[in-house]
Amino acid sequence: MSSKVALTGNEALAQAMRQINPDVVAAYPITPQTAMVQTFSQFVADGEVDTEYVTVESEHSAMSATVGASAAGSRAMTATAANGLALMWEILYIASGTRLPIVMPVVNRALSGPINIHCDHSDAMGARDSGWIQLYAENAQEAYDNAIQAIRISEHKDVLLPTMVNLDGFITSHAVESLEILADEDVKEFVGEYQPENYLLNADNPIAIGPLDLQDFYFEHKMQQAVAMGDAKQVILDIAKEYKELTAREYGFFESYKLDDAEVAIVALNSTAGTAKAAVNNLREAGVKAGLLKIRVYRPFPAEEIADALKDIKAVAVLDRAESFSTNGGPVFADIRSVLYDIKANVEVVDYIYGLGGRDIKVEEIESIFNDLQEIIKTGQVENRITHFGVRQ
Amino acid sequence: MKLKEAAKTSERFTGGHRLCSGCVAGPVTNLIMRASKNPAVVGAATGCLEVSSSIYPYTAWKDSFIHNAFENSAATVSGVEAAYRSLKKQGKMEEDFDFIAFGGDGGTYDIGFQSLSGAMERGHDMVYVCYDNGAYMNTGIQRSSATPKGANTTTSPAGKVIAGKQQYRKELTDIMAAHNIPYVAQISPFKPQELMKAAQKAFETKGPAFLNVLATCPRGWRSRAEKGIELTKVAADTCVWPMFEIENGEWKLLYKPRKKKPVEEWLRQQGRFKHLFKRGNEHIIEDIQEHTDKRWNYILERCGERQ
Amino acid sequence: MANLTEIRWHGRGGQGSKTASILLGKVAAKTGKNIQAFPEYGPERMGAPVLAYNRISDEPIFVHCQVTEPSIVVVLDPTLLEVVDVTEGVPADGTIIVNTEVETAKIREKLGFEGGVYTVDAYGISTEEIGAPFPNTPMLGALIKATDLLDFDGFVVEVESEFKKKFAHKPEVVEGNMNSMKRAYQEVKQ
Amino acid sequence: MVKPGDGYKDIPIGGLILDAGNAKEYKTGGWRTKKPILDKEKCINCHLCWAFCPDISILSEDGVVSDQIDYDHCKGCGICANECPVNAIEMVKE
Repeated sequence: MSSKVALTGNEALAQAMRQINPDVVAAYPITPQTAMVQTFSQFVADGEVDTEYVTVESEHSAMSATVGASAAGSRAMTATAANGLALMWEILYIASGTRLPIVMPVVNRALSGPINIHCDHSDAMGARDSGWIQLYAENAQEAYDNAIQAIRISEHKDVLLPTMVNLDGFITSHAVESLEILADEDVKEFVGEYQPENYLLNADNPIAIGPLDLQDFYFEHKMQQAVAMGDAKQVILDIAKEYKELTAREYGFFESYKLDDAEVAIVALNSTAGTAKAAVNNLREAGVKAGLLKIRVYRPFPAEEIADALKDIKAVAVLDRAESFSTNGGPVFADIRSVLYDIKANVEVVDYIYGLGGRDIKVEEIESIFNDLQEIIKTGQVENRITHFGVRQ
Repeated sequence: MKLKEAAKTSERFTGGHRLCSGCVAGPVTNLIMRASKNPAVVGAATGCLEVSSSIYPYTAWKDSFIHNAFENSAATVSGVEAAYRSLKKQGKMEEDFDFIAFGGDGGTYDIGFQSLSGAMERGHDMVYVCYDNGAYMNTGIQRSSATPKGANTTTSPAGKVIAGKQQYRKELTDIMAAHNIPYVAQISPFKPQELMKAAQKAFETKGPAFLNVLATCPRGWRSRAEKGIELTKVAADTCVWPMFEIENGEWKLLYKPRKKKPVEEWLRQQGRFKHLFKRGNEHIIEDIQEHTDKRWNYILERCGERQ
Repeated sequence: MANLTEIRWHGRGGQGSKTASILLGKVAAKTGKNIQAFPEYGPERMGAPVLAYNRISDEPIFVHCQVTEPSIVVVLDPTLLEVVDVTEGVPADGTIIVNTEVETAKIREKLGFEGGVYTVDAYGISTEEIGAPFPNTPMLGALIKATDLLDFDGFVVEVESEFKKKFAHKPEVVEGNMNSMKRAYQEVKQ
Repeated sequence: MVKPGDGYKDIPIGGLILDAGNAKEYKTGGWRTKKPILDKEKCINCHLCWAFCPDISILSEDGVVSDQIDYDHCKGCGICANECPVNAIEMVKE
């Protein structure tokens, strides 16, 4: 029995954490994640969870303590944003390399400098190659659903990798939206008991974690990690299916919105995908065959599936809410363009870097991007492969 | 406990580790681990001890062991201890455990200082052990904030115009005492029973305990391997490494030399101080002596001993 | 989304414009509407002009951009009229509700706005009912009256239950708040 | 136990070591140039050598120091000989 509620994204994630009832949460507050850990610490103070909440003195220690707690054999979570994620950087790789199924909401925010507390994806995009599974969410509902599924994905024996549950800073974290949350007992049953195979707090079978791993075995351990990331794809789909039985809400690697017969399409992550849907609807009313591909699972990257979904589109615009400073477009653009190479699709792909530091993107602006795509089809010319969209000249 | 009784305790840290020949971190670790009466989870900061004791696929630890990174041994063990409390509270496990975090002076005084301070302030039931060999020995003898004044290290080299490290070492033991944790000790291995006793007290303490243990590094100190233990006695007799404990705020002296020796005896046996004996550097030794005397008098006063 | 209503709240930091938008959103959600309630975040502290928004719709809301053309504007502090253009983006058939003692006609003239202009002395009401000038609760009452956005009786019940949760540690303030909201509902003028 | 040359499918994930204390199987005795010899006649069983040995190579059985030194692991540092109060340990060339 689920219930319809109106919550901020942060509150929704705090509710998910309460229902997951992790054994340990070690977290440090950072805007715009703060309300999440504040709300959760109230649950701890009120005895609503069994969690030991470790009020660490930094994000570096948040991730370090979470690694310790997870390695010890407990279900452990943390949450962060932006500079906090950056401070965790070193330990992100240790968490994934040590194969610890930690789940961490990340409230996406610009990385300094200059300092900016608003939404973009430069934090999570920088961590895209850290060996964490990355899930993205259009709204609070999806972020909540992703968090609960993430526990199962991470802890699956074929996976054993940590997961970041991304949501947009302020836009999703601080807006109150309607969503449905599951009954506590349903979440408890869905996530189940955590039963690690090897863990520190096992006096009968002590183990060593994090040894010096030299030329003779390190590569083999990285290979295991790469294989697990590949295996995570099927696990993600299986768990989504199971979750659908519980909620009737459907999740895959991505959402195809009016993409089947589309000629022009946008690829976007997180809340902008919602705004893009409104643009698609407006254009469809005007007779334009517009569509949207909203990425939910960015790591592992569902390459063949995305290629298949985009193969018949004539022109695609990737919306990147992060500048990679490669001079060759944003990170999502690089990935999307690369998957289309092998299938030799006759599709033009362009990149729009937008919304940095929380700059708003409106429905009309996304419509104008679709217009650009139509122009590309018409002329067969790509004037700008990479556009910094909405920036003043 | 007499040593022959201590020898009946079970071995928790095995031979086959790859610490340098004569490294005093070896006996320090061995004796401290033997003072634990429960199964333990050991954390270690990146450093000599960690690198040498857990080279895949080998571990010298008979207990569970975790190495996370350089600067987070205390935070990592905080997480392990929190997991233990949570699981115990929920009735998911029954055994008692001891929690120990090891760090060298690099991982403790410097890069791991914040994580250590946080863990101590939060009151985790853990013992933090710093084996202080006075420089970043693991990476080739770079100076740390624990390096004594005048020492020649690879980042505070003795040169034509600068005579080794310019600063006095940081008194970390006092800083840990200022955290008002229940047990803090600064100690040396040449008194193995005192070391084991301090470790035992630390394990029996409810809440955080901190041990700062002098551990000779023959390579970094430019001293003879067989002199490793002897040098820790010289350090105590010259008062450059006073031994004391602070139990619930009470300072107590653990070793008083019968006759206080001049610091020269400590400096002369180590190649890292060799340049101090060149003509023109006499004032540096005088400064070190003066500083040592002042520090020693301060310790005596804090411990309620007559000067 | 034909039946989408967008609202903009003008207040000063500390006056509760964010709280009012969230309360309105939560209550509307309980009636089965899809909602969004979100403040505009900046470095503002106490006293600075701030904004908050609502979207309320019978259909699912996709858009996540800012509200630029609100059909309803609520102004929590009369002095804001001197520093902010509260009519910006409001369509000609929109509604603006202002907390002020000044008579409605003068405000209409000051705003130069042709749509619906409503006024209510929210400071006066809340000072009498709560003992301090908290404009946000009375302005909710005025908003419902001016716009018929939700059924008022049902709204009262839901707001009271939210207040009882929110003020569990000081239940004495619930009644004053409820009274000020009901009075503003009655006293708002066009 | 993981063996040299094992492939990625054969070894525990993430660098876990499942055999606690297995460093004992790694011999460091080859690092030695001099080896300690314990003279039981002189030994007063004070156990200082046992306590100070960096390589846990001085063995004690039922509270008695053994003259069977663990040469598999002793690195020959000479601390035991240096610290012995009765000179019962001598370092001799290998």
